[in-house]
Amino acid sequence: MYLILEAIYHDFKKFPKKYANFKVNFSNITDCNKNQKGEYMRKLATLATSVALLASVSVAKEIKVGAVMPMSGPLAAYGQVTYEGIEFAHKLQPTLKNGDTIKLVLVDNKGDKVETATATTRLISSDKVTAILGALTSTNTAQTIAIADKKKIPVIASVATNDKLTMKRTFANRVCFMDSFQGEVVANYALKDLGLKTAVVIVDQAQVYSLGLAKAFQKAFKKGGGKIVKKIKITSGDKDFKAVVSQIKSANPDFMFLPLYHPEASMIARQSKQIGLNKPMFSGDGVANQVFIDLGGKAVEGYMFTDFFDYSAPPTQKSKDFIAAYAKDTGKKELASFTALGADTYFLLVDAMNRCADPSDSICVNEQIKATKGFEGVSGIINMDKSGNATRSAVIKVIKDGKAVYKTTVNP
Amino acid sequence: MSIIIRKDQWINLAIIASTLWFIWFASSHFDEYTVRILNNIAIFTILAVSYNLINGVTGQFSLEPNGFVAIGAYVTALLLLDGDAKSYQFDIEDPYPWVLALHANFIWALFFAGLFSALLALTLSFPVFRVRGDYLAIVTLGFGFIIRILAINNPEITNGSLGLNDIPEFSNLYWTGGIALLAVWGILNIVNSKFGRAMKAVRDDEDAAIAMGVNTFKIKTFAFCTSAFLEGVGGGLLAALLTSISPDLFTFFFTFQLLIIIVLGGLGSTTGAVIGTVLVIGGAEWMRFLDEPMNFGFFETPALPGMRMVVFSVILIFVMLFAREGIMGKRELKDLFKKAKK
Amino acid sequence: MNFLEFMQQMVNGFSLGSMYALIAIGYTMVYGVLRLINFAHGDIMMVGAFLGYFGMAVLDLPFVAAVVLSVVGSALLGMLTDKVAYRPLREAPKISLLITAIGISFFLENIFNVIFGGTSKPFPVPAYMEEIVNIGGLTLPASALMVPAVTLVLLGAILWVLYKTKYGMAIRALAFDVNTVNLMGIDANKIIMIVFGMGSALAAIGGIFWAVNYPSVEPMMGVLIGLKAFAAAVVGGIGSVGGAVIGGFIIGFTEVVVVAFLPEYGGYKDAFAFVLLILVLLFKPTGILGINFDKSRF
Amino acid sequence: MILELKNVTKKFGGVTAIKDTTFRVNSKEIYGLIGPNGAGKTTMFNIITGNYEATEGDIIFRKEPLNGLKPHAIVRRGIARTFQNIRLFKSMSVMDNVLIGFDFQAKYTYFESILRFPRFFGEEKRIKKRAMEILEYFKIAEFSEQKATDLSYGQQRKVEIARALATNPVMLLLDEPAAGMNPSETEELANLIKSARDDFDLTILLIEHDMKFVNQLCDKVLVLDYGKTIFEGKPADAIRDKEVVAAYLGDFVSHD
Repeated sequence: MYLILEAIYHDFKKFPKKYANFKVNFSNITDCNKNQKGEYMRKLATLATSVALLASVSVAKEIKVGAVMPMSGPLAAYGQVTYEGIEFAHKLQPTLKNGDTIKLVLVDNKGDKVETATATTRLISSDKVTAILGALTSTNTAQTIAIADKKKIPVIASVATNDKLTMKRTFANRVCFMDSFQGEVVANYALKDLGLKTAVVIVDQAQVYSLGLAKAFQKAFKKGGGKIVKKIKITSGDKDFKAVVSQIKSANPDFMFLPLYHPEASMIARQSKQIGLNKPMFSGDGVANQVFIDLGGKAVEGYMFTDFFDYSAPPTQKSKDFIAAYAKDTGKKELASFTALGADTYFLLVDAMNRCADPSDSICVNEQIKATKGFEGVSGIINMDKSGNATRSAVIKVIKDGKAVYKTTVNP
Repeated sequence: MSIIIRKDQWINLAIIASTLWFIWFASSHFDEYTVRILNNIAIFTILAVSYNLINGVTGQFSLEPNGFVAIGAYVTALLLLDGDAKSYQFDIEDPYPWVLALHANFIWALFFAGLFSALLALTLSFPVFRVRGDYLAIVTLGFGFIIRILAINNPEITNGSLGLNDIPEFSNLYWTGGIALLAVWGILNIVNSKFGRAMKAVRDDEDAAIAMGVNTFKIKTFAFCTSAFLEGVGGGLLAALLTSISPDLFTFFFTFQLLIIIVLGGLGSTTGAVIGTVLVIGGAEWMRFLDEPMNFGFFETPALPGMRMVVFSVILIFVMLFAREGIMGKRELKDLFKKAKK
Repeated sequence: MNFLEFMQQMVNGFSLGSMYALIAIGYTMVYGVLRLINFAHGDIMMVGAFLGYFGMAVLDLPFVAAVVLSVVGSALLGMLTDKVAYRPLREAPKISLLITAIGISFFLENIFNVIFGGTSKPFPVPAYMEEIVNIGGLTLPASALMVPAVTLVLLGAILWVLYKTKYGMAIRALAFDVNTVNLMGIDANKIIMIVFGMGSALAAIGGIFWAVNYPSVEPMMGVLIGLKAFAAAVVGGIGSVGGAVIGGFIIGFTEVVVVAFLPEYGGYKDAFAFVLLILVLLFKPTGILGINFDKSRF
Repeated sequence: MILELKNVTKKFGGVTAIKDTTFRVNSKEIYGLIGPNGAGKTTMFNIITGNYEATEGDIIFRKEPLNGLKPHAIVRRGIARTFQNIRLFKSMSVMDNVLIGFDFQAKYTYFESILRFPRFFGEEKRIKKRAMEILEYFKIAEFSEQKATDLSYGQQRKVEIARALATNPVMLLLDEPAAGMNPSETEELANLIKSARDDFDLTILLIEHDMKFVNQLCDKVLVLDYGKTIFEGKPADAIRDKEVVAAYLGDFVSHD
């Protein structure tokens, strides 16, 4: 029994040790420092740090950054698009200001929690990464954060929008906006700009994203004087919404708010048109992709949604450059929002690392991430706050002639 | 009972002692990544040996583990989290007052996790074992599905698809390994008793078993409830290991993985289930290379995410077609040594 | 809720029910001859839908040709799974068969996931099927009428084959006793193959209908539909083709009724099929038109 | 009298498998149930053992009705059976096969077996000893650790009978015990059944085609044809009965 286990243990050992690991682990020493272990330790730490600084001037180090992404399984499509951004950003900027190189370590989590936990632990304990990017969905990101927070390793989430994610956590950060902001944007835009006063909300019970967005929207819409005439619960994977759209038709709202992902939203749009329900429809960033337009066909003409970013209206110089480089490299001009946000997690991390004396000091990196102000990202200007949330603008798009067209930008 | 310890008891004691020593050695010497994988192996050992009891030993094909593991995980999580931690988490709906009031220590939480699962199994066994065999598969598959739907649609209890976070991290190798050891011991004790013999008889020929006076309904129900109990406990350990659970963890993939484990190890062999767990849980980490681009020297394949799952299903089919008995067949590790002596 | 709306829902239920029925027939026939819950059946349906998509979107075939491609391809695939995965296990314990069935199901899902990717593909629905028909105030897409109509025609054809042809008789006989079939001078394996072919062809049509009504195809689409169709087959009485159709309509109508009249329970829509299944097992284990296999086997 | 069937009728759908049959088996008797194929003999067994429920009529065993009892409960009242085609537990050893017969006689609970209470060891020891005695009686003790299905056909028959005896029955139902055996094996089996009756205090009800075997063994026979009783009495008389001969001849003509 023991022999078998030991054999397997060695097998695992080989795995992360592919790359020579000559980095001193400073986070431990700073740890001691924080814990007030006495004058002696503090002195030692200072000594070690200064030695490290000297070393960093003379020899460029390799700093590892982990990425946990669903590259297979049901979420693979989103994971791949996001990682593309991280990877490309790394390609553009593989070194830090002080000459240290960054090594990306990607681990697939299959979109599964157990694997996310294993992957995160591996990145921290075997690969000794300084920071972790990703985990995509809110539930898996929560899993990554739960482990990383205890180990004092900063996590930067790209698209996990759930409000609760960063609460009570020190090492959790994100570059996307929160559900509550997006919900407000839609509610205010519908009320003030479009003058729509009554709404039906369709919420996907199985998606954290949908629940959070629906809640935020309802709150903001009611506050602004609007009225929710009906709230309908669905579950992702549903295809048949004939009964749902019939109900909406009889409720006769000014517009429909569908905080859903593209498969369900497109089916609802199609089936609404079939029974002659032609009310304006509005979604969040869950439908911000070409597949939605392909699936919806003619039925999604005039469909509106919020997004982080639009490649046709690059918000910063950095996005212009990134899009140009991306187009040159891949031949694709259309940069997906998820790719842009993936890239921003990386750029933001590098920016924070550059401001640290020792870029592999996780605690300093985390502090610097939270201190980021006015950062020019690919997806727009990002301001981070103390709790690790990003304050940033949203764009509103409308589908016209089978294309998502930029309509306006909403600033917080 | 005599003081003199028989030879096979010495061997058992030696196995237990070396396992305990290994647990101690691993938790003090290995890095956290390895320890986490060992934790996963221990938890999946509990699940695999109990799943094997109903599927392999009793021959009743069921697809329930994801359901009972989910129940165990939720019960444990709700009992371990205190009122404050809960009321702060619930985001979709306000929790019921009784949900906030639930609280227990780790041992009781695990016990109730198992008990709750076992009681549900008992309820299910009435419709299912009224008719023979096959329906169990589809009903249990549906059951796992219903559990997920319930977890999603009752945010007052489960916090919906957001799941429960910040569960105190009680699980460590001593807990998981210790309970795995107990589970394997208990299951082997069942298998080597009149109940185990009756379970195998039900698998081999149910009519003949009835003709021997075996109450097959009772035997099947025993096996099913025992499985459910341990799966509930395993779910509880998993929740306290991950510290965060949500409905998307308990999909059919979970069950599928266990099915591969017990088929590979040898349906009906408890030690086979243990070996299967080590191979599959360990191997899944090792097989990560399948998802990555492969270089055969003269030709490079592109990255094929998901290839791992294809390979897993092919392994399952091949084992069934060409090596139906799996690694251990229906034998136990002990039997191999017996043969070797002859 | 007015009468018109009620009628609208009934049409929806009828259309949904006939799709379940088409898929349930395959389950019930395979169960009849092999006593096997063919877990891969739902995925054969998915393959059918994908072949239809492939025919139209990639090969640029007209709709009817794509349907033929899909039906023939799925039937061959169904027979192939029998030959490769089930036939070598005829004498093996039933549990081995069930496990290979799960294996095949998982294999099909994952191989399509690797080849086509996990994202939904838009199914190119022919324009005439999307046309809105107006009957006495009811607005319906043409497909909502075509699906039940084609189902009824196919059902007639199946019943004719089962009751009027030599092979149909053999299929029915096989449901009771393998020996009788051998006495009739027919190879039981051939009959089983025909059953797989027929069942898979119907599943393919069900899959295409599904894709026409909800125009997206993805590798996991067969899982839930397949499970519900099996539940339908059990509710109707497994082994009975008529029962499968009745069961399909019951499940279809239940779902529509739940969402339409009890919207607060909409989240439980998918669970109803299984609750119904458990209730049937409790009170009438053989289903509505069921055959008691336990006794006939003894 | 130990077993009595009163006006038993069994219908499957429209087919009447057994029609209004009445007979009595006395204590310690070897009673034969004969008749051509499809006469309803095995159906009769299945009614007695509770696998089928009689459409009409009563089954009285030791003065108590068996109607409505579950098959395993009937075994526990003292009726054991063997099967026409041997049905041993194929993954289990000869010993374990026989031990299954002691299932309801070993007095320990599920929890006692999980936690290995002393009672578990005591009971296991007791039933293993008894099982060994039965195996020795049938002279198959030397195979006790072998897989049951690895034994020769004749020995498998013995294991099956031994297994049935392990349930400690008052009455034993044998379904074509001599089928597929050569004359010398048949001879041995007949002697074994006879001595077992005496040594285990059994009443035996058996189905058999081999008339020589029946003649040698049975005290009394019941001849069935298409579910109807056509004769009851001494086996020697049965062979001379016109109706019986007609039924059998018809059977020979149509089947063999």
